[in-house]
Amino acid sequence: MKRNVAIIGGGQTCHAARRHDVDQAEMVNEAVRAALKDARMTMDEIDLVILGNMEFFEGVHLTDCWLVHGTGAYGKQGVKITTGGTVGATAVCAGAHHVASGLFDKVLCIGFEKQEEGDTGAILSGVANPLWGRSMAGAAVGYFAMMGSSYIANWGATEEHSAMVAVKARQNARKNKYAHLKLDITIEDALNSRMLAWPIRMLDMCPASNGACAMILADEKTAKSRCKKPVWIRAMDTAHNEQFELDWRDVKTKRLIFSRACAGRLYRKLGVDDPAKYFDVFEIYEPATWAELIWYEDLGLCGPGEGFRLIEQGKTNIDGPIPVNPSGGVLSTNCIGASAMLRVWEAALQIRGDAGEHQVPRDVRRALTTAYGGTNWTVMTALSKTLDD
Amino acid sequence: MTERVAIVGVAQTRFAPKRPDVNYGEMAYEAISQVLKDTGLALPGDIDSAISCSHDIWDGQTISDIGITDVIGGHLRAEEKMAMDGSTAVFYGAVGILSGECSCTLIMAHTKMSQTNRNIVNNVAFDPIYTRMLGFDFTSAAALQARRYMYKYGITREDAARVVVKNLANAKRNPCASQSGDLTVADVLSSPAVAPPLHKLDIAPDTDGAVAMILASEERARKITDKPVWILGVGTCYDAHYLGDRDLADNFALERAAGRAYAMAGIKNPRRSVDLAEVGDEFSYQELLWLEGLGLCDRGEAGRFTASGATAIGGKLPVNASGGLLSGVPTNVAGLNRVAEAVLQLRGEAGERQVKGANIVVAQGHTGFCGQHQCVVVLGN
Amino acid sequence: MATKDKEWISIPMTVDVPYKFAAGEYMTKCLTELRDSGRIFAVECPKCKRVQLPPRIVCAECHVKNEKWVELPHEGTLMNFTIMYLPLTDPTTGKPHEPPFVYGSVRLDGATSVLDHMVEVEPDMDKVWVGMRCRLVLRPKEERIGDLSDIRYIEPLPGQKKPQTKSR
Amino acid sequence: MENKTEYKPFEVDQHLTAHGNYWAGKAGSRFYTALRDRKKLLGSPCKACNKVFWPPRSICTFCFSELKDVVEIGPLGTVETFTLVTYAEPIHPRPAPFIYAVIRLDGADTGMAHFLDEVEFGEVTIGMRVQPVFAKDRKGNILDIQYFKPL
Repeated sequence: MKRNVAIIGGGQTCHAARRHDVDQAEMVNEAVRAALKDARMTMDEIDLVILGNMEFFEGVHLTDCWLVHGTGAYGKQGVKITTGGTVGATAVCAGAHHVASGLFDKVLCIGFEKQEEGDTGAILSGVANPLWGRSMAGAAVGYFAMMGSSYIANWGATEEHSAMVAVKARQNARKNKYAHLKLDITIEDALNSRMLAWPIRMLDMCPASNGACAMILADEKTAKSRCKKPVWIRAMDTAHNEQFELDWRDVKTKRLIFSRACAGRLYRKLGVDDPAKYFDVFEIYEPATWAELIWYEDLGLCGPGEGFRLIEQGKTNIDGPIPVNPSGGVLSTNCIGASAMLRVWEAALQIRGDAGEHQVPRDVRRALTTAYGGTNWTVMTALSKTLDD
Repeated sequence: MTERVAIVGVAQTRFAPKRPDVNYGEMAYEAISQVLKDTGLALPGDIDSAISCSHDIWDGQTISDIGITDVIGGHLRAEEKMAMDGSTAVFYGAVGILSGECSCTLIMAHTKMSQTNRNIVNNVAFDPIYTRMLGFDFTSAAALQARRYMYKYGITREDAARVVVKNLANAKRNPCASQSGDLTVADVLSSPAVAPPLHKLDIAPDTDGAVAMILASEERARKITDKPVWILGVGTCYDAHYLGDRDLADNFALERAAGRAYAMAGIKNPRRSVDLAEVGDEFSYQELLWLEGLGLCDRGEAGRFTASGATAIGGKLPVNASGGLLSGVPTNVAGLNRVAEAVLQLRGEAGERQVKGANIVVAQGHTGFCGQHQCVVVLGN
Repeated sequence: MATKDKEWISIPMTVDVPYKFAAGEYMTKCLTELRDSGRIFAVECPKCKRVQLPPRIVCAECHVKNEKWVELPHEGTLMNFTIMYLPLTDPTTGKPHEPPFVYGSVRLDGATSVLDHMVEVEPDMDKVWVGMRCRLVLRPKEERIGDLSDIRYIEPLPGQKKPQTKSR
Repeated sequence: MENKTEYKPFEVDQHLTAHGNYWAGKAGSRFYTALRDRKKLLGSPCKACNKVFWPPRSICTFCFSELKDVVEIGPLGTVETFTLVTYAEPIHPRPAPFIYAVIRLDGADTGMAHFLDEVEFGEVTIGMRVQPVFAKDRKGNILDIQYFKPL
């Protein structure tokens, strides 16, 4: 990047299954005002607004044009990005590009979803190609189920391992006042929850949440003069995946897949040899428990087939050596357009030491975040506490 | 801009009322494969990022860039989708290159308007709480804007009809155009009323097509082509949403977007500097309104300016030498095609529609009804 | 958050958008042949030789145009499966597929791609396994419309037993 | 291609149908309960802009102030622009042809887009004074105003 880019503020709503008290603009505005307050900034100072949201999920076309009062975009420059579940991270990535370009000093990035207003089932069936698979749609959970069954069959993990992920996420969420599913559950609860598609049970899946996240990015000069604890965006990378091939579900595939390709490039940019040591905390996008275990392996936090050992040994707990999703992650909060941005914002909070009860008990200097969407796409973002880290 | 961004290649599909022979991915590939062939660049390898412009609701597929990942080279690489008019992809593409994160970016916009009903699609862009239920679409909203503009500035239906006559005549020189013809003002005025003051010929037709473009850093551009076209300035701006929130005859967002683009390009007097304008004439009156917003003539003067012949090919300031949207360019593709036409003109490759001495061209695109989001790109050679 | 005395208004609204989807060059041949002759056509990448189903214009990995057609047999191997406990509604017919049922991924012999579909076997972990040989069962010709649902389901080839060792 | 058979382009008719439910929020709920229960029209005043907006909103579009109050506006208003819709679409709540207008309600600085009826299209003018006709059975949506008509 031509200029260093810092996160100088951010904010989020209290995510929930129901937000009957606000319309979409009011909900987005809560996050925007929280971000401005956090950055000690007024809307007048913002140069450009980027909105990330999936138009079909609420059945609104050109959401950015409607919500100009909530986002504060009226009279300002701005763009809208839509890349599926990754969109929140793509919006941050786009924001970083705008600042790094030298054309803009202060950029507001927003991601949101008010899932209760849309028709999630109908919209998800629309992801399938209209002529090849839409008549079978509704089987999205089947994708994660086959990912899980491949994991079990090949690596010898059991349903208890996914239950451990389910419990970790919800117990961490109890420490995060903004999280949606703050469940005091046990492994037995997870194993006894309703079976959706073997081996995926109810508690193995993310909820449908309403919520928004906003972040303010700035150039180095602004960041250093305006912000006590800027968090630096050190590297970003994006990998999409082809439309029809499903190799990623097979844990033993020899083909290069999106997650490994993306992580490989990102690590090369930063010179990372051992990501488990290099990064102090991880915020990853896990729509299902099995996805978290596979992320451990694809990110190189352990060897292939060893992901379930990490959770078994408690290594990815808040107080473990490789903390993953201290916020509770997507399994606890999934407001799709905001989910990937929440990963970045939660990681930034960890670096600032401002995560409150779910703060990782160590000096957090570097963090890695991932996103997940589309037909298996990801955007990864690496953050640091100082420009020397 | 300290660094420069170049457009090193453009390709257009033929624009047609309906392309039943291709799906949107295949249609996009026609433009993508052509621009790769023209520039001699290859995927994967030579291109480091891709931006697409389309809308899920037009494409009939949730997260519709799924359907173009393969053809745009997105497999295991970056592909970002902007659900806006294609002009904004040029804006964002330039930003990405200036950031140093990308050096060569493939941009593509596509829409198959024929596969659905534009009024139903566009109704979904109206806020669901106060307006959508009333049944508005972009044509009825534009009719409200047209009447307000005519009332406030004394513009007549004849003034707007002259835009149609000019653009469809220009389109005869454009082999990509979907429709063209020798019309008279009387033909336009007597075409069936749709939403007065808008009649059938005042409205851009449903069209299928795609446009692809490659942007590169100055260093890369020099190696790719000896005819780079430089992006001199870009600017965007959001206006208010609700139809009653603004005086629809005003040009708040476009004036700001244009001001930003001109400032970046170092243009103080656009009337003196700009040799050609390609603007989003989704409806006939919009060419007039946008000309004023771009500062290319005084408020309320665009009708007389057009009647004087100034905006014809060979006039003082040719506008939409390509035939514009009225000759058939799909929504979303519209703004990217304005930029593509500007590039062809600046490279001297516009064939029969070539405007002599075009050195500075301004391209304008807009998203939403009545121009809610405006994007201006200033280009030069 | 909501206070008790306040009424929150909501406005129900249905978005119903009609489409006429063009299959395009590649899917037109695939779906027409499936409907009219019951044959399954895929494409083979000239560079990496991946045999891709459904057929598509570009090999995403090599970014070359696919031009070679390959006919696939109706037999293949089950690569993966799940037992669905959720009702699966076909949005094009509105008819539900009653759970539980087996939903699986078959690789037709000679293909690189897999095909996800219903598997016509008892939803019992002892009756289905990875590596099971199976075949496509098509609807009768007069019922076929040119859609993935023209394949009614995948069924096991007769005379197989689940291997005693743990399946891979 | 090996197989030279010509295929007729294959096309399929489908619909994407999504049932949404949109929450009107803080400002919207006040507007619709007042309209439904009392036939009153509300707008949001912005002290910083010294203006009153319809539709009511919690954030000023123009200066980003938080707006908490509402004031009664209308019910009379003035036509700012209008058109006649001649075509029929399933999205229309009434049969075409019908007239749309943007009406600035007395006491408001922004206009309301709605129907105009009980008038011939040729007689409508910008500046015409109009009044709302309320629906008898009001449900808390924008059709609780059936249309506006000339005074």
